Amino acid sequence: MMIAYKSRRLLAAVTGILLTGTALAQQDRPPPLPIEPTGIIETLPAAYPPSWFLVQDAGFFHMSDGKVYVIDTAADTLASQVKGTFNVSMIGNITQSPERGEIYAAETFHTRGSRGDRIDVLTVFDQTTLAPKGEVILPKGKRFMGMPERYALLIMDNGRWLGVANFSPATSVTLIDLDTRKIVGEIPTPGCVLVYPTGTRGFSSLCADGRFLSTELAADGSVAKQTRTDVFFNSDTTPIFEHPAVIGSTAFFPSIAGLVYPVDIGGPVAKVGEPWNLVPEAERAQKWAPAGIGLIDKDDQGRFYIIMHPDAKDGSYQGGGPEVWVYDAAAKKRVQRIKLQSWGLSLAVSRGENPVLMVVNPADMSLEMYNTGSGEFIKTISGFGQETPLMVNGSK
Amino acid sequence: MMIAYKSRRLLAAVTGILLTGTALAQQDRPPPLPIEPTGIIETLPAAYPPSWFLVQDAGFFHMSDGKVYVIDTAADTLASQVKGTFNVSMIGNITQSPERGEIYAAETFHTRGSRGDRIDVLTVFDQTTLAPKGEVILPKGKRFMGMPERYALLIMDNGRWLGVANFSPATSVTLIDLDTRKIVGEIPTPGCVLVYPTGTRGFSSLCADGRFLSTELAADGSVAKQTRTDVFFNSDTTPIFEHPAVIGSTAFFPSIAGLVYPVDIGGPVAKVGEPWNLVPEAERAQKWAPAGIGLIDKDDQGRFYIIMHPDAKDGSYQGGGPEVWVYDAAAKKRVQRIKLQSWGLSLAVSRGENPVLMVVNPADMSLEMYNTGSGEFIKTISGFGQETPLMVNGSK
Amino acid sequence: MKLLDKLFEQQTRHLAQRSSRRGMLKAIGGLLVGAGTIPLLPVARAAAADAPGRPTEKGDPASCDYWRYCAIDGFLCSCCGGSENTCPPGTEMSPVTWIGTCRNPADGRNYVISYNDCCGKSSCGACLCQRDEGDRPLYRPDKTNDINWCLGTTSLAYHCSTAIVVGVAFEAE
Amino acid sequence: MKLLDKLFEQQTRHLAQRSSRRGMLKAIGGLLVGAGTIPLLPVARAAAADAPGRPTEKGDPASCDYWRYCAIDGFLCSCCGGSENTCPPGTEMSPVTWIGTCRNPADGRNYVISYNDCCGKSSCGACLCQRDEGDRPLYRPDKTNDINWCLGTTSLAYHCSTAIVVGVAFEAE
Repeated sequence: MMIAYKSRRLLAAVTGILLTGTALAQQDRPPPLPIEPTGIIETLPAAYPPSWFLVQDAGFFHMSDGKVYVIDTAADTLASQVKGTFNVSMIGNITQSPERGEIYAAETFHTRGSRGDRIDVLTVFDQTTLAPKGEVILPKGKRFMGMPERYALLIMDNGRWLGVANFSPATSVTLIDLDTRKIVGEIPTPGCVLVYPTGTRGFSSLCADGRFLSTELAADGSVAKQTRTDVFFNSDTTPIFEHPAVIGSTAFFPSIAGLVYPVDIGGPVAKVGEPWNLVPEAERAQKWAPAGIGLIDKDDQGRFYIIMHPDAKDGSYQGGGPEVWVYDAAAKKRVQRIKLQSWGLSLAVSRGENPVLMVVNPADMSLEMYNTGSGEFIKTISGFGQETPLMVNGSK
Repeated sequence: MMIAYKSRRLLAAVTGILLTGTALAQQDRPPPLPIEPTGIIETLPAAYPPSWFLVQDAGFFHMSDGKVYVIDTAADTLASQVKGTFNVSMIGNITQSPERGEIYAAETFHTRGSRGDRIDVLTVFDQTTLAPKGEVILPKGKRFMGMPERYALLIMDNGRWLGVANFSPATSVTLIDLDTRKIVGEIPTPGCVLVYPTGTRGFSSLCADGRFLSTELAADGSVAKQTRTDVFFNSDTTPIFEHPAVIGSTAFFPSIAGLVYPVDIGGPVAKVGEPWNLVPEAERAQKWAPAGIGLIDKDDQGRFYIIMHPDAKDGSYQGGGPEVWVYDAAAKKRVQRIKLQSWGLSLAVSRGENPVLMVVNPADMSLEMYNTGSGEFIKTISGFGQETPLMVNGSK
Repeated sequence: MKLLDKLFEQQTRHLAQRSSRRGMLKAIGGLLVGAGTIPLLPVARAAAADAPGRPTEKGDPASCDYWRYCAIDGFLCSCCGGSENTCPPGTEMSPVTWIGTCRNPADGRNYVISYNDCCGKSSCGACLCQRDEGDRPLYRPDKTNDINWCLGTTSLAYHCSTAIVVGVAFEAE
Repeated sequence: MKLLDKLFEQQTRHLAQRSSRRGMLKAIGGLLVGAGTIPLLPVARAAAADAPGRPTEKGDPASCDYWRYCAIDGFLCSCCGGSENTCPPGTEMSPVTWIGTCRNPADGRNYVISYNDCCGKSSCGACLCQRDEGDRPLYRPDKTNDINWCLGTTSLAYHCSTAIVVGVAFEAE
């Protein structure tokens, strides 16, 4: 009897019939909390605010479990900063098309985790659900896999095509039609790597012999013309970084020694301009030079940002540095010198009128935010589950 | 000319023709290091020494990348301690057959990492190569997946069969013939979980209503008989741990309150004996009780080891404790009290005449080694790449 | 390893217990496992209001000591793009689950909490929280949090855990 | 995160450079990429002996400052069940690779070192070591360590890196 009574009561509670105001509630108590619905999944807005960043965690210690975190840097608590995540397997690279509301990721799987048959795919994630809405099977064993690169994937031709950089170690670019999600073709880029924008329907790659290979595409995706530029650097003695900041139709490629090469990418063939020195003459004795992984980015006000370190020497160019220097690209002039809390490995700058700077601190793998105007430290974002967030990107 | 000279010289070096004693070597220098062969892969001995342990890293933060580390605890440097690793995906469980030289792992994969079609497999790893030498496809979506358990897999029938515990949440045991690597059948164990040894060709499972379900198998793997024992505990008020130490034909199951139930598993039906108190009467006021994940193990001298904590309360039984208590099982008596460096979550004891105790320290996820005779701390083993080594096992 | 430190620091200092009480939950364990599949009427989200006549609760759903988490073991969905009772984008909520009984300090009542896991993405990694109050080993599926409860979902990848109010619990022991 | 701390601590204090010299390596870059595939005569392992007439080397192959690791970036196989020139059990050695030129302090010679990756198991996770001396961006495949060199193997899962002596380097700059 007692048991039957208790069971009926619990059953009632579980199935949604609340017993209120009688045996359970005292006179002065509020009514009980209502039963809540289950199965509700959050979604994100179709357009990401400028304060949102895409943080690429390569998972260097667990590469099958790489992740991209969508982080709102304007929020003050972890719970409101983390908007969501999606998995990207085997240090994949990503790029975003805000027009299509899609994020693309080149990734790789084996049927048994780290072994078994291999499959390479381009996954199409929906920005609002962070769930895959499609995929393109890539040619097997070709897609570039290494430390994260911003120019391993490139959207071209007013958003119609996506280029995927290959490195097997033979180099080429797989061209995908984003409307049909089918492969249009594969363009060999012998001796040259990655896929940088040039013109509206073409791309350039960076070559071991110190020049660009510029590829013009026909309307059907076939190669219209491939042009090699003049040699402008020596990959042994005067190497450049493969990481540029693109402002308007100019890509700024820093060199390891501290020059920057402005490259006109507005036409179908890359045009390399006169390099200038990033380091003011008075400071050159301290051997300042760029260093890092995702070491450079730009804002919408014509400035680019680059991680710098003193005492540069052989082997130090990937290690990051203690400062971020900000340049007015048109004036060829440093306009800000931001001293970091300790050290920076990669950085990203948000779009829009009031850009903020995100810097990856490799000592504890936290993200540090800085005011781009004053150079002041704003806050640290951490504890969101990250392991090795080696590349960060402002959302588009 | 100069270039040709240099190139020839380097080519010679690379292709294995060493230039010695002429231009390169000074008179007083030793001959240069020889060119070394490539492609050499290490192998392990067919029989693992008693000092070797199998450390199960569930990868709680990266479950698709779980690992088992083979660690030689007798060695003094990290380089000599790590003998090798193998991957086990999605907090799988393992068991070892030294007779076959095989380690079995129940694991799960999705075709796209964390999404896509699911496949559950029993992978057969070779002890000498730590590479898969076979696999058995398991019934989809059934195998138990939770915190690591020593009795989620059980070798039976003198090594012929392997039982795989299922939990979907319907409970059953999949029976595999290890000679043919084929599934023999699936035995439902309604309301009862895991697979403990009983007799030579049978197993028992632990039930929600506080008893064992003992299953006797026929020679063809079909069920000969299923027997439910008397109720011996109450899962609400007097719950036991599902982790026993098996000494000879007796399985010792500790209770959460601090009793231990000796269970005779020598015959086809489990026989539960009289429980006795793990805590000496004088110490009971301090509320000592067992706690941890892999909290109990035994040695070959008839002793079992269990992690204990004081001030036990609701919710503390999985948290581990600051001491390991050692019991003479036959004498029902505590024979050693080992104060840990700080805290222990799981433990394992090596086989053989001079057993050593390994304890997982959850504060930094290191492994601590203790002398089982004196109780003295020997050393810490860490830095081998582990993330969450939640279960440890002496090798067989 | 900071997250782990935090987790096990909690364990090692023996988290102060809530005064949750459990009644006859075992009797309906079979029902509660699967509570998430029972179609429940959508209701307005309870605000933590002090206005009389309004349901109340207090605390930070991104904190391990939030009242609903008394029997939880996992990553808090509140820190992963979801909330205490919703899943992050792109995940799937497990229809089967374990339950706990937690005392809401704001109204003094005990509630039945369903800890539905969100599945289909790998470990969220943020706000790991283990409380275990009233937890039992896995022979009691209705009260065990050591299982991967991504059962009945298309992917078994565990991402995070919610804590959903599914009823008022019987109050007497 | 301790391993990571260690790694980046090394980066931040600007590892003292070895006095390695590089000659005309670029000229034979195309040959050296793939050096691992050239069948090399098996030779007896060089002992660190001071006996005259015996090849010598010194140092700890499980330490990041070991002379052979001047251009490495990855987990040292010596800490993973392999050695400085062999792969751990159950892995597969990548036939294509990058190379460095490192100075052996025991005999004062510069050697060409082939950093063959061991593949087919996930990241070893132990003894992460990044030196980068002579390293170049990935448009110079023969000298880049930022690529996953598990190319030409059945699995692309990167486990650890070896450092194999494949020749004496030309000494002049």
